[in-house]
Amino acid sequence: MKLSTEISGLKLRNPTILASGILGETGGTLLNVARNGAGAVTTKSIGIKPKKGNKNPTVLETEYGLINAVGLANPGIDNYENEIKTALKSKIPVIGSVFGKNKKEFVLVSKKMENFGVNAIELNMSCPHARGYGVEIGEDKKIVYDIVKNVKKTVDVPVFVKISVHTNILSLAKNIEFAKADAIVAINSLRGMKIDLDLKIPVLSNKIGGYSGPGIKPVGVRTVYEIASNVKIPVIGCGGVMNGKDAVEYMMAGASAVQIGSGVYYRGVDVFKKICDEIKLWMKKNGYKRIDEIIGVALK
Amino acid sequence: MKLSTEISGLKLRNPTILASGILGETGGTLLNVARNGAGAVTTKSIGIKPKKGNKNPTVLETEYGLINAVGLANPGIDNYENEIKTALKSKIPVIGSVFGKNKKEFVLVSKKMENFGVNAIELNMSCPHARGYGVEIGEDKKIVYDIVKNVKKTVDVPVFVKISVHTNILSLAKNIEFAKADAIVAINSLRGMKIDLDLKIPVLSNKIGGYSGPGIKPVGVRTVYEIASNVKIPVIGCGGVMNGKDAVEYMMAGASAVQIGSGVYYRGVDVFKKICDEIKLWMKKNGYKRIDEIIGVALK
Amino acid sequence: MNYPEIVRIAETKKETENIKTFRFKYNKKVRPGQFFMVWISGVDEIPMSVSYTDNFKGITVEQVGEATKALFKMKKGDKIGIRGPYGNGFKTPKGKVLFVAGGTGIIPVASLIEKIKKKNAVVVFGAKTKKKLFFMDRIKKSKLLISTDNGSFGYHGFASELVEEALRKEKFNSIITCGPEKMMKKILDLGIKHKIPVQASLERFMKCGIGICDSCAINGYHVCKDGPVFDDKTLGKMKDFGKFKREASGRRVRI
Amino acid sequence: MNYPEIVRIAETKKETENIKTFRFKYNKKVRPGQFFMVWISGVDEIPMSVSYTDNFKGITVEQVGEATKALFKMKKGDKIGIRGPYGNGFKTPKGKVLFVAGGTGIIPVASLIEKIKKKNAVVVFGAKTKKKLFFMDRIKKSKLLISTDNGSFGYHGFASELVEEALRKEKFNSIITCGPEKMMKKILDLGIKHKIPVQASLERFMKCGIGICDSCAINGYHVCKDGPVFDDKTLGKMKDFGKFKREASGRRVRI
Ligand SMILES: Cc1cc2nc3c(=O)[nH]c(=O)nc-3n(C[C@H](O)[C@H](O)[C@H](O)COP(=O)(O)OP(=O)(O)OC[C@H]3O[C@@H](n4cnc5c(N)ncnc54)[C@H](O)[C@@H]3O)c2cc1C
Ligand SMILES: Cc1cc2nc3c(=O)[nH]c(=O)nc-3n(C[C@H](O)[C@H](O)[C@H](O)COP(=O)(O)OP(=O)(O)OC[C@H]3O[C@@H](n4cnc5c(N)ncnc54)[C@H](O)[C@@H]3O)c2cc1C
Ligand SMILES: Cc1cc2nc3c(=O)[nH]c(=O)nc-3n(C[C@H](O)[C@H](O)[C@H](O)COP(=O)(O)O)c2cc1C
Ligand SMILES: Cc1cc2nc3c(=O)[nH]c(=O)nc-3n(C[C@H](O)[C@H](O)[C@H](O)COP(=O)(O)O)c2cc1C
Ligand code: FES
Ligand code: FES
Repeated sequence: MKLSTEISGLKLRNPTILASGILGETGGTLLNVARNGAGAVTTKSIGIKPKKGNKNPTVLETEYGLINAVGLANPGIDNYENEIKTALKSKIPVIGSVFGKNKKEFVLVSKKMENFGVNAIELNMSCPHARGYGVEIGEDKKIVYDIVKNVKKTVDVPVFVKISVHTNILSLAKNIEFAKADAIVAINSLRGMKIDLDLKIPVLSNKIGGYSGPGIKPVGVRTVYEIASNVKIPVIGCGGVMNGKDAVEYMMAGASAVQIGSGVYYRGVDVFKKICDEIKLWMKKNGYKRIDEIIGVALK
Repeated sequence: MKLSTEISGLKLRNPTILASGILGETGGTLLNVARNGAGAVTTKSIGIKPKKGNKNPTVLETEYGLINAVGLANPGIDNYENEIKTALKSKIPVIGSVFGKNKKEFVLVSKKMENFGVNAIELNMSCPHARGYGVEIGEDKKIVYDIVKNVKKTVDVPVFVKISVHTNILSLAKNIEFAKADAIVAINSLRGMKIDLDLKIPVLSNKIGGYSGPGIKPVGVRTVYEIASNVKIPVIGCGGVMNGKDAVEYMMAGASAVQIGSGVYYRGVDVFKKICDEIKLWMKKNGYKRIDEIIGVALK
Repeated sequence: MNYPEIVRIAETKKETENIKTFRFKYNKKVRPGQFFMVWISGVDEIPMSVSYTDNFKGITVEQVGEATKALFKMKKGDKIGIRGPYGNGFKTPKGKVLFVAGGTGIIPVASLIEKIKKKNAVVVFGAKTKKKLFFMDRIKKSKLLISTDNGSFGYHGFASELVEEALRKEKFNSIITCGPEKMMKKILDLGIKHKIPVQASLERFMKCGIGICDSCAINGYHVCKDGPVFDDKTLGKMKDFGKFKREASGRRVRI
Repeated sequence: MNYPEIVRIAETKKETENIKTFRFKYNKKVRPGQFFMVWISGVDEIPMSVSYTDNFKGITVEQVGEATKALFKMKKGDKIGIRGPYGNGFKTPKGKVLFVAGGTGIIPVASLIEKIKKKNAVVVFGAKTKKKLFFMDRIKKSKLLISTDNGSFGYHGFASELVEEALRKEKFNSIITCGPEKMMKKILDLGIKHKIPVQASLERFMKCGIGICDSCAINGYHVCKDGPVFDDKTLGKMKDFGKFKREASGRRVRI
């Protein structure tokens, strides 16, 4: 059974990738995730300066997923070299997630990430709750195009662009392809809210947060399917991958690999191993030998 | 315990409204829903001509909700008078849902709906899966403004505008308010997909469908909260209302009433009665006497 | 979860020129009178009564249009999607039962007839011609009254005429009918006249099968969920019974 | 579900000038050493060890900043959100146990001390001054060795010095410690030297409390989930133990 896959030259031993922001702030933890079977790991989104993020509550469980507004807390790129160095000991690809307020910040942080040795850069243009970052940037397809193009000019490692659910996903995806990005990651969490009935206020200190986990899978699968039907660059699926079948569903929709975030919460840090085993079992039952035979089969 | 509420002059005995497209195609069924306790009923979205809709499968269950692509099947406005007449026997407000390809169709169907005697019009600008209707219209805030304005000019009954999750929800909502709509209904189902792992194709004949039910509630609550924080016209909440607490959550977020669709599937057609009882219980426990004391309490 | 399970056709059997039975393994418990939503991928998903209700389930299909044609082409080993069973099914009748089936109406009742003691069942079965009779093996242990419209077999005339005669001759505790709606309407009227409880199995255009899309509505009832089997009392309240049905668009049209 | 349950404060008790205990009903089972995430709405949600583990739960809070100050102002009847318990808690030690608590470090161990047979427990408790000693009633049945930094009560010096002495005098099967990390590091070294298993309870900046945000990470371990209690073997692998912690931003800083 061959689980290995490739995304624009980046070779993965299997298609499970740790999603950004879950367990990915520190090098030691990234190493531990690699030990637990991930095909690649993504760091927490890193910006130009240390950022405390929002006050708690920042992460909670809701009925069919998690809701979080960590607020892009991160130690800042200049404090991040050692974390990357530690993570790189894992020998699996380390993807550096980058966020910024504008082109300048994205380019600068990406360049430093590359210098620290990451194997790919992921541009987070889709944080659902941090004002002035994320979704607000990802909304404007011209800005996205501009940032991606400039980061691509600056770094040599593959550049992935992580996007959010967007009213006009196709023109956004096409612009990203046009800007020569190496892959699109879809989707980030959905903008959501949970109100506490007892205290009668939104439970997250930031009020609005990102809704992730099993409840968002149908939206993620649809988004991947639509993007994969319309662009040629690889797509990495994300959103509600809990088990092997979810991963297979995303791959059928056209994903070359999947990212797993909330799954770590629901099934533990060895979710990567578990999902790989489940994928293998499914492949065996269904007569598949190589994972790339599955990728995109549901696209007509 | 006073459950009655009012939306721009439309008086409801309680805040539970049948959402469009669930059990709302025929007059007899609308009557039956009224008998089961709804505060108001919304018809299936009706267009200018009879429309068969998509081939089956059109409605299926998925992990945390339903996924459907009925395809705006409807008998056409000219065959709809008797259904409305039958529904009106219920004595509760009947809301006529209208869809169209353009301003002309929206205006024409709305006018006929009004002539048939509906108590309010709901403009469906958010069908997540029918090409050329729905989301594609709802996307363009200028078109929305234009349609709403013209329908308002033509009819005297209150006009509600039902919208979808939209990247730029606030400017859309403001335009709807500016066009003098009487209320905003949010949200329609999310664009989603389910792929059948066995047959390796999207299970809906239309491939993409609307994802509704409990899994979308955090997105609906967030959208209502954002709209209610930014416009003065009433908001009607919709999306994943399964029980009394869900209804209370939406109302705390600013909804003057809630629509219930998938809840009919999960809890039966008497879901309206059940939810009203649960709201009452909650109010009693928490010392509320009138439902309007709850509306918007979580908006700072 | 109301989601199709993919099964492989294990056996097909030609019943008549344009009626075929498909058997497959599907483990859920089914009562006679319930139905499946049958997914023929790439074509359609259509309601089909369960014609064999044991673990080796069966559906029996008359070829009438696109989906049934596609199904007809399928062979052993091919995959179809099955969800359900849906609907209420027949209440198991007590005492002496008169079954009245018209054409494909025999499909949902055959497995019920098999479950009723021989001496308690009289079956009236009407078809257009002799060639259109099927399932005879399954029902022959009961007392059979056959009619054909052209007289090619049995009584020359309508099944309802045989029913009138049977009701004059014998006392029945229950009538169970399935077939063309105009025929069932006649049977219902006869049942009311003779004060015998009637159960009739209806057909309407179906999409969801689970009581939410309203396409199978008849006067506020849903054939997929409240039915497909209705009793005389409920049928009496349905103004559209025997008169109107609804197209896929929901438009109300004469039957 | 990892979501705060709103409880009303049922009782408050001043322990020292700036330490207060809050009691409330919360029905989940808790082991000594586990903690809650305590939501002070509109302010913050912070980790707090469970100081009373029976059904009438308690937390004991030192006022150090904004959230603890807000909590301090709360009275009987006020609402706080509680989720948890989180973390592993102490393994119930066997044989003779040496407890070593520094300052507020007594909070998570007090309920464990209460559970250990009197003759099996020796408690070393160090505080800055006499006025900062609390929970004395709860631990007094055990053999107590008290130190204060200024000598205002008991031994004048550090708790670790009392520990060295105790280890020389008696044989222990287990050491359990909670307090400033530099102190715990010393105790760990003493434990290793004397070949006595050590359990130490750590603190790190926490957000989720459920092992996904990585803010409480120490060398690949998560204090919220793998800890807060770690044994000597694990502590030995933690290069940052006693040396580095992480700020809210995740930046690694010297302790
Ligand atoms: C509860 C129920 C049980 C049934 N049991 C059987 C059975 O055991 N054997 C059998 O041969 N037929 C049965 N039918 C009828 C069967 O569903 C239709 O013959 C079939 O759907 C025709 O599909 P088609 O594409 O071949 O025909 P089309 O050309 O699409 O249509 C031919 C006719 O079939 C009807 N039809 C099409 N689609 C549907 C649909 N989704 N729901 C209901 N009717 C539809 C149309 O109204 C039309 O009158 C049953 C119908 C219902 C409602
Ligand atoms: C597992 C665990 C158990 C704890 N048990 C107790 C206890 O029983 N009694 C007690 O008084 N204190 C306990 N603490 C420490 C307590 O959480 C902090 O004192 C409190 O969060 C300070 O909040 P503040 O807003 O008042 O102070 P701030 O002004 O915000 O900060 C003061 C100090 O508290 C720390 N702190 C602030 N927020 C957090 C946080 N979310 N997580 C961890 N540390 C934080 C900061 O690092 C800083 O050093 C425990 C901490 C942990 C991790
Ligand atoms: C606690 C938490 C923190 C997150 N932080 C980030 C982040 O810093 N950058 C980012 O691109 N995505 C972030 N995400 C989004 C995830 O990477 C992922 O896109 C989302 O959770 C959907 O996947 P899932 O359903 O597998 O969790 C975060 C998600 C969670 C739950
Ligand atoms: C089967 C089905 C059909 C629907 N048809 C319509 C429709 O015709 N017009 C419309 O505005 N919304 C339609 N909707 C969307 C619902 O009105 C509602 O906005 C959505 O389902 C979210 O609410 P829920 O989670 O309570 O179901 C349909 C939903 C379902 C499940
Ligand atoms: S088929 Fe949808 S309600 Fe019956
Ligand atoms: S507090 Fe989030 S991982 Fe420990």
